[in-house]
Formats: sequence, C-alpha cells, structure tokens
Amino acid sequence: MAIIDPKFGKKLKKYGAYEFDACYNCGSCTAVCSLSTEEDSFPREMVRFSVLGMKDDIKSSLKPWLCYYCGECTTYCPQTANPGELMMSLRRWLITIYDWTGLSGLLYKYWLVSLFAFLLAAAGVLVFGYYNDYNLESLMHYGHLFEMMAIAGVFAFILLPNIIRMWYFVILKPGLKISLITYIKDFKELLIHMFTQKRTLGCDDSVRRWFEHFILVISYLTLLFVTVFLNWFSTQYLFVNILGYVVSAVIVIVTIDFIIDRIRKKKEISKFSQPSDWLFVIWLSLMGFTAMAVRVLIDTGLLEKNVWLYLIHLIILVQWALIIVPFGKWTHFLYRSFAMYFAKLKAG
Amino acid sequence: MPGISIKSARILVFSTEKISDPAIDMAGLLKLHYPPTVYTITVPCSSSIKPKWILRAYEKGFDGVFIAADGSDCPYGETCTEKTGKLVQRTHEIMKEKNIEPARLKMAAICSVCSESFVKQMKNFNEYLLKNIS
Amino acid sequence: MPGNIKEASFDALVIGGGIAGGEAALNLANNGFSVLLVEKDLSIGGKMILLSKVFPTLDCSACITTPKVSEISRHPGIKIFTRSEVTHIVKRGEKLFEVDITKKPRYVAEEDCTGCQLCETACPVIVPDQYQYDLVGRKAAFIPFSIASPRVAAIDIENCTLCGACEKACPPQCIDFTQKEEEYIVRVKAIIIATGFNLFDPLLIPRFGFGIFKNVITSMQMERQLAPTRPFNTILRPGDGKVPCKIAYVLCTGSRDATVGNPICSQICCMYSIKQAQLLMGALPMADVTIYYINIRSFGKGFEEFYEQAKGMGVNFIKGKIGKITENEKGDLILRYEDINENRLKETEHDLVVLSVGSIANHDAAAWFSDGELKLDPFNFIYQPDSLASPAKTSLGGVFVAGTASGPMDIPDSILSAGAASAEAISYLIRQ
Amino acid sequence: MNTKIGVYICHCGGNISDYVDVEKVKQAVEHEEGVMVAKTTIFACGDANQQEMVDDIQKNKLDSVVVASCSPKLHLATFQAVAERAGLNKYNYVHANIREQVSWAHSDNKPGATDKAIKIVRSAIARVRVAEPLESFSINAKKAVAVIGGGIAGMKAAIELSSMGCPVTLIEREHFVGGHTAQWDFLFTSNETGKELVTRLYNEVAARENIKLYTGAEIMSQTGSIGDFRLKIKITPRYIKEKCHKGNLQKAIEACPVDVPDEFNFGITQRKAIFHNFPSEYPQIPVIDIKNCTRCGKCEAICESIDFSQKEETLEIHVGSVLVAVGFDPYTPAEGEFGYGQLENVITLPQFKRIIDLNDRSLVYKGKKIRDIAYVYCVGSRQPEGDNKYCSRYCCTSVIHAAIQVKKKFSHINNYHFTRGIRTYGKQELLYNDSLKAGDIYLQSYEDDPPVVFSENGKTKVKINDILTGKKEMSVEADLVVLVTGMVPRENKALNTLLKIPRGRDNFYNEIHMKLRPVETVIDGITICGACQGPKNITESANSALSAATKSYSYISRGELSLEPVIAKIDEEKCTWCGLCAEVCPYNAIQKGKSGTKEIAVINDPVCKGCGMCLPVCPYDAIELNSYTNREIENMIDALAG
Repeated sequence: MAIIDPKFGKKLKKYGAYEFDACYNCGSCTAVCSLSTEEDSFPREMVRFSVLGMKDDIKSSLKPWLCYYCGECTTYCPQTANPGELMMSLRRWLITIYDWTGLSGLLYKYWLVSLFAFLLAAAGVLVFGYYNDYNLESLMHYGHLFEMMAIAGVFAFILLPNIIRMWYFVILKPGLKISLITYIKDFKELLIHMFTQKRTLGCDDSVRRWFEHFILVISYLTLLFVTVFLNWFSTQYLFVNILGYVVSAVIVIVTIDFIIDRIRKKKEISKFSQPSDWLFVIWLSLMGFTAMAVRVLIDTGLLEKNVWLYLIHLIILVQWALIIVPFGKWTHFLYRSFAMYFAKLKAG
Repeated sequence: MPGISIKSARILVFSTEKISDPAIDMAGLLKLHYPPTVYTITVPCSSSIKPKWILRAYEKGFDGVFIAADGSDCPYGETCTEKTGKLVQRTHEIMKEKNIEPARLKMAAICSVCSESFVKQMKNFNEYLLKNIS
Repeated sequence: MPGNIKEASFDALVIGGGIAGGEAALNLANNGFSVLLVEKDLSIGGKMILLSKVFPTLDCSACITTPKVSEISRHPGIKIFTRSEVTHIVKRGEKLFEVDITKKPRYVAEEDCTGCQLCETACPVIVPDQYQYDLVGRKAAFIPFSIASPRVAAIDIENCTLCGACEKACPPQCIDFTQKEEEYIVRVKAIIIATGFNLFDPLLIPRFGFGIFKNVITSMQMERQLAPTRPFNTILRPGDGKVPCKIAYVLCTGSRDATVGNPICSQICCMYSIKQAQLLMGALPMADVTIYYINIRSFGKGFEEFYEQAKGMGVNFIKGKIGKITENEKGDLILRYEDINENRLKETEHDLVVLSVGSIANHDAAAWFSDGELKLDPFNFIYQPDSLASPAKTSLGGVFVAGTASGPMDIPDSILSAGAASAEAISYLIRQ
Repeated sequence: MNTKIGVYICHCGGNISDYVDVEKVKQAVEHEEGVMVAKTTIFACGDANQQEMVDDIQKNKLDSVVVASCSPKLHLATFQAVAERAGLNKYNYVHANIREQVSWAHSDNKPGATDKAIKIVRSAIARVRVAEPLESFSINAKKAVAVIGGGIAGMKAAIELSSMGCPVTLIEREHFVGGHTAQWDFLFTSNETGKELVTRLYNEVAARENIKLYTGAEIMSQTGSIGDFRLKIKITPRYIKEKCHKGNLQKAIEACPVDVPDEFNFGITQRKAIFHNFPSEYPQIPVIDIKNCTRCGKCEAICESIDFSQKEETLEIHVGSVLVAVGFDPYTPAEGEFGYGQLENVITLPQFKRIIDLNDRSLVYKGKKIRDIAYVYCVGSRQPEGDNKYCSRYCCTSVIHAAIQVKKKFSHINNYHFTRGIRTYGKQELLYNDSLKAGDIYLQSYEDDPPVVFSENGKTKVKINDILTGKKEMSVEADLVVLVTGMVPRENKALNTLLKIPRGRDNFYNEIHMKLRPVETVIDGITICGACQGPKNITESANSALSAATKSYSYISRGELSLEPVIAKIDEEKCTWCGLCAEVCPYNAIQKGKSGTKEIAVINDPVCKGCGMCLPVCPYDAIELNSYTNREIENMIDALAG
C-alpha cells in the first residue's frame, strides 16, 4: 500500500517544477509525446507520482531520462501544468538522489552554496597561482596534471559510484533478473546513445536541436581529448592545433546559441531556466572561449605577458571539473546514456 | 400512372393530436408514400377511443382500423398505454363475437417523429388486409 | 437617411429568439406585456430547433421547440423581427431604453410567402447549407429548414446571381430584390438578453484534424445527421459516404482547456455525446461507439441514470483525453490517447470521429452598450453581479440575462433561467 | 345542426393543387347537405382570402366553416381566429388536412389523392354539421399565492411575487427562515456568507407589506383547485413574545437545564430548550422547543418576554396558486457506511461545514487538532445498488469549496479527495483548478470499488485503488473523514399526502415536463421549485424559484382563469354511478354526485383536462367529450367510409 506524501511535491518545486499539481489526469501529455510508447507511457505517470509523493516509484523509474524535452506536452497541457518542466525537475532531483555525496542536492537547492563553491574554487586557483609565483610554465604543467587527475578522480569516486547507485535503484532493487550476456550484448546501446543522442530525433521538430547537441557533445569530448591527451596547449602538430581551434569554436558557437534561446524563451525547452542550466551552458561556453583564447595567445606568443588569461581559464576549468561535472547538470549526459542502456536491459 | 390500378385496403387511423398526428404530417412533409385509402381521425388521447366507433368503421366498410397510440409520450400520463391496450383487448373480444377477424384492428405506438414507422405500419397492414380480408 | 428610420415602443425587448429568448418573451406576453423579439437569424428557435433528441428523456427536440415557436409567432403580444440586429442601446432613464435595430432584407415579402419552395427548385445556385452545418448544399433562394419559423423563403444575396429564376417561379410573386435595410429606433422599458452561445471552432485545435481529415466532424454535424429533418436518411461519414461502424467521441474539444482560452467546462457535451451515442446504437445496431472522456459529468436530473443506461446499451467509455488524430490511407482515423484506467498510451482506429465541441460565449451584447455599462465575466459571458439571489440581473438595471448568454447551461437550465429573467423583468415593469 | 356551411379548398400555391384536383373536390362537396358556400382559393391563409371568408360568413350568415388546407398544427388557430372575427364560435370551425396527409403523402397517386381529399372534406363537413358552439369557461382566480418553504427558493419566489403585486403567504415549517443556506458560511461564486444572503432576503421579505410570513407553520389540509385553493395552516407558537431585554436572553439560555443535540449544527453541538440559531437569525426572536422543555420556569424568571400561555393557532388561507419550495435534506449515511457512526472522526459534509464555521484559530474536532482531512465523495449518491442512483449535482463543488475555505482559514491542512470523477460543471471548474493548485490531492475509484474507511492501530485510514495511478492501492491516515453526502428529498409525508404532487424515480417532486413546463405539476395551479424538485445549487434554485413565481403569477394575474371547454360531460339519464370513470381519471376530476335523488358521476370542470380516458370505460356510454362527441366521430366515420 503506497502512502501519500504531499510534502514531496513542495520539495520538488525547489527543483523548478511549479505547476504540475494542476494536473487533472487527462493524459494529453502522454498522448502527444512522441517518445511515449505503450510500454513506457509518460509523462503523466511521473506527474501523478510527483503529486502523490511516490518517491520510490520515481527513483526506480527510467522515464524521466527517456524524456528529451521537446515541450509538446507543455504546449498542449490543457491545465498548463507544464509536465515537460516537471520531467526536467525530476531529472534534477534524480541527479541528487544518485549522488552519494549529497552535494548535488545542496547545489541544486541553494544557489548560495553554489556561489560559495564557485568562489572557493576560484580562490583555490588564485592561491595556487600565488604559490607558483604566477609562473606560466609551472601553472600550465600543474594545470594539465590537474585535468588528468580530475578526470580520473571524478570518474572513480563520484560518477562511477553514482552510476552504480542508479543501477541499484532501477535494476537491482526492483528485483530485475538480467543475465550477464544481456549486459554485454546490449552494451553497444550505451555507446550509441552516449555519442549520438539519437533518441532526440524522436522528438517532433528536433533535427536542428539534435544536430547542435550532437556536435556540441562531439566537440566537447574532442576538446577534452585534445587538451588532456594530445596536450593542445603544448602540441607542435598543426592538425591537432587546428582541431583544437575548430572544436572550441563549435562549443562557443553552439553554447551561445543555447544561451540566446534561454534568454528569448521562445521554445518550450528554453522557457524555464534554473541556475544549474545557466551555469552549465555559460561555463561550457567560457571553457571553449578561454581555451581558444589561451591557444591564440600561445600561437601569437603573448601568453607569457598575459598569464592572467590562463589563470581565468584554469578557474573555469576547476569550477567545471570539480563542481559542474560531478554534481551539476553535466551528469545528465552520463545518466541519459545509461538510462537508455538500462531501459534496453529491462526490455530484455 | 402507377397506383391507380393497384387496389388498396381502406384503413381508418385513430391518431392523437399531440403525438402521432405530427408524425403522420411529417410523413407527408418527407414525401413518404402510403396507400391513399388511409384516413385519419384525430382524438386527444388514444385511450379515449370508444369501441363502438371502431365497430362502426367495419360496419361502414373499412377493412382495418389502426390505433396510432401515444405510447409513453402521452401528455396525459403514463397510464395511457395500458388503458389503450385494454380497450383494444375489449374491442377484440367484441369483434370475435361479431365474427370480425380481430387482426383487422391493430395498435402500435407512433411517436411524434415516427413517420417512417407509421408508413411501414400502413404498408404492412395494407398488405395484410389485402391478402387476408377482401 | 434619418427620414426612413421607423420608431416603435414596446414594454420589453427580448434579444435572441432561441429557446431562452422565446420562453422569456412568452412569459412576458402571457402576462400582458408587449414584447419585441429580435432574432439575427432567419428563423427563431435557436440551436434547439436543429437538434435531434434531447437528453435525458430522448424526446424529439423539434417536437418541444416547434409548438413553442408557433405559440411565440402567433402570440398577439409578441412582435418578431427576424434577420435583425441590435446595433446600439442607450439607457435614457428609469424604464426607458432607446434601441437601434437594423432589419436586414430577406428579399422576400414575408407576409405573402407561402413556403411552397418553388423558388428553391428554380434557383440554380448551390452553396453549403449552414443549417445542416455544411453537410449538404442549399440554394441561394431557400427556406432555412423545414420547420423554420417563419417558414418563409429568403434570398442569400451574397451568393445570388440575380438570375431571376426564383422571381419567375414564385406563385404569389413575393420575391422582391428592391428590399432595403430598415432602421428602427425602438423604445422599451426593459431588456432581456438571450443571445445564447457559440460553438467552439475546432479549427483552433489542428491536431484533431478537423477541416483536414474529412471524417472528423463536429457534434453539431452529428446532431443534424440524427435529427428528424436530417440531410441524409441514414448516418454517413462525409469522406466517402460509407455508413460508419466504429465511431469515436472526443470530449472536451475546446472545453476545460486553457490552451484555447476556455478553461471552464461546457456542461452539455458529456450528456449530448451520451445521447448521440444512444441514438447511434439505435440507428446503427452494428456500430461500435466509444466516448473518450476526462470526467463524465452527468449531474442533472435523470442524467446519471441516462449515463448508466448508455453503458448498459454497450457504449464504450474510455477515460483519457485524445492527444492527436491522424488519418490512414482508407480515410480511417487513428486516435492517440492515454487510457488512464490502464495507465498506458494507446492508439485506436475509428472510421468516424465526432468532436464534442464546447460552448463559448457570444459576447455580441457588450458592444451594444456604451463604455462597458454591461459587464462581462472573464470568459466573456454576461456578468451576474448577484448570481446567488438574482441570477438574471446584469450590471445594468432593467437589463436581464436569460439562458446561455451568462454561462454554459443545458436546455432545462436555460428555460429556468429564462423564467427567472422574465420574473425579474415583470416585477421591474410593474414596480412603481 | 349547422345548415349554413362555408367550405374553402386551398391550392396552397400548387402544393395541394399539383396533386389534388381541387376543382373536382369543390364540385364533389358543394352539394353536400348544408353547404352554402364552396370555393377554392390559391392561399386560404392569405390576408385577402381571410377577409373574403369574413365577408362570406357575415353576408350569408354562415353558421359554420370548413377550410381544407395544410395541417391544423399550422393554421387551425389562424382560421379559428377568422371565424371569431366574423362572429362565429371557434368550435364551429373544422379544419381538414389535405396537404401533409393528402397531396404530399400521395403525390405518387393523383387520382387517389383527389379521392381521399374529397372524403376528408366531406368528413369535415359531416363533423361541422353537428359541431356545437362551446364557450371556454372562466373561473375567478384569487390573486394570492401560498409559498410553502422559507428557504432561499421560497423567499426569493415570495419576494418576486410580491414585486409583481401579488399578495403572498410564506409558510415555513421551522421557526427560522433560510433553510440550509443559513447554515453555510462563505458561499461559492460570491464572497457572501449564507447568513448574509439569508439576512438580505429576509429583510426584503419583512419590508414587503404584501408578504405574510408564518414560521413554525405547517399545512394541515388543502382543498379546492386552481384559482381557488384553501389551505389550513397550523402555527406552533415560539412561547416568546419579542426579544428579551439586552443580555437577558443569553442569561435565560444559560439558565436552561435541558441539553439536546443542536440540529442547526447537525448534532455536533448541544443546545438548550430555549434557543436561537445564530446571532442574525430570522425572525430575530428565540424559540422554546416545547417538546424538550421541562417547564422548569428558570428562563421565565429571567426574561420577561417568555410566555407559556401562547397557544397553537390554525388559520385558513385562500389563494389562487400554491408554490412549493420545501427543499432537501442532506443524506444521512447508514450506521457503518464508510465508518459513519462507528469511527468518531467520520462526519458528513454539512457537519464539516459547520465545524469550519464554529472553529476560529485552529481546526479542532472532539478535542483533536485536525491536519489531514479525507473527503469521501458520492456518499448516498450514484449508488449502483440502492435507492439513490442519481448524482446530487452540488456536492463536488460544495466540498471543494469547503476544502479551499478550510485551507484558507486554518494552517497546515492537507486535503485528500477520494472521488468518483469530479463534476465541477460550467464555471465551477475554476474552483477545482484552484483547489488543485492549492495542493489538494485527488484520487479516484471505480463505481463498484469505493474507497474503504477503516481503523488501524487507533488511527482512521482511508484506502482506495486509485485509477489515476494505475489502480495502485493508496492510503491516507486522516484526522477527519468527511463523507460528501448528497441531497435527498426533504422528509415530509404529510405534505406529500396533502398535495399529491407526483414524485419521480429519485423521489423528488416531478415537474410535468423538464423542458416544456419545468416548474408546473400535473396538479393545475401548483408549482414547484428549488431542491425539492431535484438537487440544485443556490443559483439554480433561485432561477427555478423565479420561474415558478412567474408561472404561479400567470395563473392568477388576470383575476380570472379561462379554461378550455374540451372536457368530458355526463349524460345524467344514462349514468348510474358505477365509478369506473372516476377510477380511470388521472386527474381525480370525477366524483360521485347527485342528480335529484339519483347518484351520478359529476365532472369537476376546472380539473378535467379533456383526455377522454373515461369515455371507453363507461358501460352505458354516458360520457361524451366536447368536440369529440359520438355524433361528430360517427359522422366522420360514415363520410370517410362513404
């Protein structure tokens, strides 16, 4: 027997869902959703679970991740209950639930905590710079080292355990029995979705959105690879250098387009922006921009005299790698891909 | 000219002012045809028809009498159907005594828009009478 | 041309000749007051006279309306202006309103026309028949519908080619193309507004496919197909004239829907859909009728029993609002919805879809008065400042509202509301 | 016997003449017995022809007229009026339908149609030959109305009738007016409270000189018929003459040693045997509940206005019409229905509304603070098994409104609605939206799977298989369970027996026709309105009350009533009073009477509706119906057969 918990709905409002309790259960949202299927019908079910506060059912559900927010449900909701944004809020809430450290929750719910964390990261970089006498070479050396350590550390201590927790909530706890062979056989699902996000194409009018998102993800991953493993800032290879320029330029262009959308609020998906959404796009944009600027100064030989620019890049990088990637919106990239993988497993 | 040579039975219809009359009128409005030897006498309610009127019709040469009853729509209350039924029953008995085929008296509920059903009833009754009576 | 303006006085003006306006006019006239009844259409009787049967008694709508309509048109105390529109109303004082009315020409001498329909036969022009909700055509010289009152021809001058065929065919020679608009200034002591409602226009919801897919029709079109004065002798779907066997009703089309600006419930759609479903089960015994609903609102006297009766007859009720409708190559329609009872998305094929369109406000009335004297509610219905104790009163003394001009209502409620409006008007007229 | 008959046969502009040879019809009938004038005309209904008919009648001193044209539904009244204009009795006019029933119906058979038309015109002539002039008879109508029931509907109807200049006797069974509305706090659609609305209407009633209000009054007997009803009313005294001096009333109430459940609060509180309902109750004089009073005399000692010598009074009133507005009772759940009467925190919606009103700072019931409230819908309504199959219409809106009010008035309230589908029709939908947005939780069950109220570990819980959540079983621990009870007709056996207003399957009073005559009953002169006719909210009650007022007023406004003369008449010689006719009469219009010493049936003319149901049952053929006499019908049969 499920117990009704009206407090959950109030809590969810902190994650951006405002109107969902206006739902009168007509099912229009599910019926207009192009990703909803007979087996996986949403978003109404999630709206209903949220209204009644059925946390466990939401926790064990992959449906929030199956939604790619085309916004049609919100456009056609006769009660203006905004189911699309509810799904987004559930994703935010789930990120905090999967996160074993609990820090995500603090960052999502209290913007002051976020501010403090960002300032702390910036201060750390400045202090670090001070102890290195703002020596560019040393800074770049440690910066590069940090990049590698951060990737390894965040993945090993935060993201991997969180993915395991997600797996626990959606597969293990509900008692699903899945053979190892299935795990191996369906693993390609994870990679396909991680690199293509092809499910977005199921949303009605989303080829452009998918393409932007696709090249953003590819560029981001390439930039990561170029800077960390091919050491863009020190490379002598022209091809690598140009590749770095291209991908960072793509990142800047696409993120600026996203920011403009969020400011204009014309599309359903960009109407409601939480601090986490702003931080994500702006920092990604700044990442690309500062990386490109740093390399420009390297190529023009001016970086020696403008160490501050590298410091700014480093601040952005540290904030990105230690706050946004492990605890912020970045994780949706991972969870979505895993959700598709798990969904495939569940479907057998 | 069609219709002239075809003989039709003479039928007297007792219809009611508020319910079956409008249906018979509408049959005409919709140009639905039935034998021209069907004649109508209007009464307020089908339960007000005296058996002796019905008997007189046979005496004077009518082949059949049809009561277009109000059914449950009767403005004078729901007992109308039952009462009309009773008077038909009683008339049937007298008809038997007088050696008049009881099937020559028919009753059916005709609602105020039952034009089609009225026409159907008339056609069937006419056929029946032509076949069995004269 | 002020010289041509005619003047007249009445005790009361009733605007709108539907069932509410008619009832109000009769009540006033039966108590000895002179009434002017103004109707903008060619016939009085409103929407009710065009309906099939009425819930929950299933008696014929025309059979209830036509005796009222003929009583109204024969009543010595009631003067009827059809095809006439009120343009301006000024309150000159206590119990004195000055009303400007334009009587538009019908190009037929109303008194002489016998309704023989010979002009109709003669007329070569065919246009969609608005009284059959465009299901069939009519002529440019036409009688609105067979039970219209007055049952008198009119010329649809916009579509008329002025060929003169009707003129030649008319036995009493009552067709008169020289008729002009007539302006009236009417002085009345009290006004009853009974302007009724408008049907929601389903073109505003493109995902339901009305106007795109031929076999998506409105409930009013189905109503006409079921009416005694129906255009075809059976039920058919417009796409190919096939008799449908799997019919769907889409409830709340344009009601309870903030996205089309009408968040309120239209109050009648559940019941008329259930009624049509019952009539369809009778007319097409093999047909399968499904009603897709959010909540069934069978709240009136005998309504719940009527709903149960429909379930007993085998009408399917599925809880879930239709999300979108698509068409396949056979012209059948695929309805996508969430079956709430089963908590899952479904797609079902139907060969005819009826959109149960809601009622929305007809806010003509506000414009007749200057400077917002007549207040409207947020949905453009006439505002009732004392809705509990005096529902017929409006924001302007001496002006009363009857029927659906003040909000969605079914027929019995409209008639009661008309009774209330006439009561208020009578005591207003009698009071010193 | 009419011997100067005018016959007019209409072409109807071809509608008739295209299929019926009208000239042949004319020739066939012009030599019929008694026919003086026979003409054909292009349009009989046209003004020119009407004038010609008037001239013919007057010039030839015609005594009767037949027009053969379209259906009598269209033009019977038109030609009756022509006859009257020419000075004839309108019953000396007979209409023959040769369009709908001849030319159109037999357009496929012109000779057949002509033949039929001839016979129909002949039968009309045969009928008119023996037609008798009839006078519609008028009776005096007493220009006064009795309104039974002093709730919102009754008061509103009384006020309106009084405005129309009609004296009203307003009869209320309780000692205070206002009905159930007086018990409600804020009302939906306005910010008015029930008390304020009652106050407003009562002040109107009190200000009208032509309204006489009796409280504590009941109808004892009713005789007469439309235009002339006589009602006997019994009035129980209040035993208090007027208001006590300042403050003394409160003291007197406190002094009373009797404690009985307070009906005004639906039994959730106690009151004394001397009591009033609320500070602004009307009339503003308290009452002594004499059934429970012990006559201890304590109140008498304190308040000088108390007067135990007051006696029950009866009085007779004479009115032309009776308007019944006796309202509803809230449904009382059976013992154990959803825990009612067994679990102490299970109450009904009316009780809940009183509790909201009676509590101030925090919501407390039976000493316990209330936070979680469960509302169980459709209690006593929409019962698949049981008497009340109907929907009570007002309850969804009423309970949602109450739930919103309780959240507004008190903090930390959680509302859980266990529904069977919300029916906030029309603009009331907005209220449902408000409540959703305020965070109220709605669950829904099937008709045959209602929620269950049960007690577990001393806690009251409600569980439901929620169809909105894939039929999951959901449960709530509730501090208070409110049973959303519907409306049932007010218990009033005596009145039902007296007035004999028919009741429907749902036991509410039945109108003649929901759409044609929505406030009239089959008993002429008696109108009904408000919730005694079926569940209604206040606005709808007011609408029906005003409608009923109009109808009652139109019966009597002219001071006389004109009744149709098409009624049954008794042949005194033939009648032997067997009583069969009286048995079948649906209107009780036939009674045993005397003609000299002979017992015969007597028709009460104003009550007879002219249905004729009595005609065929008479074994002696002693009853005839005006305008459908044996002679007329038999003449027609003969002519049609001929």
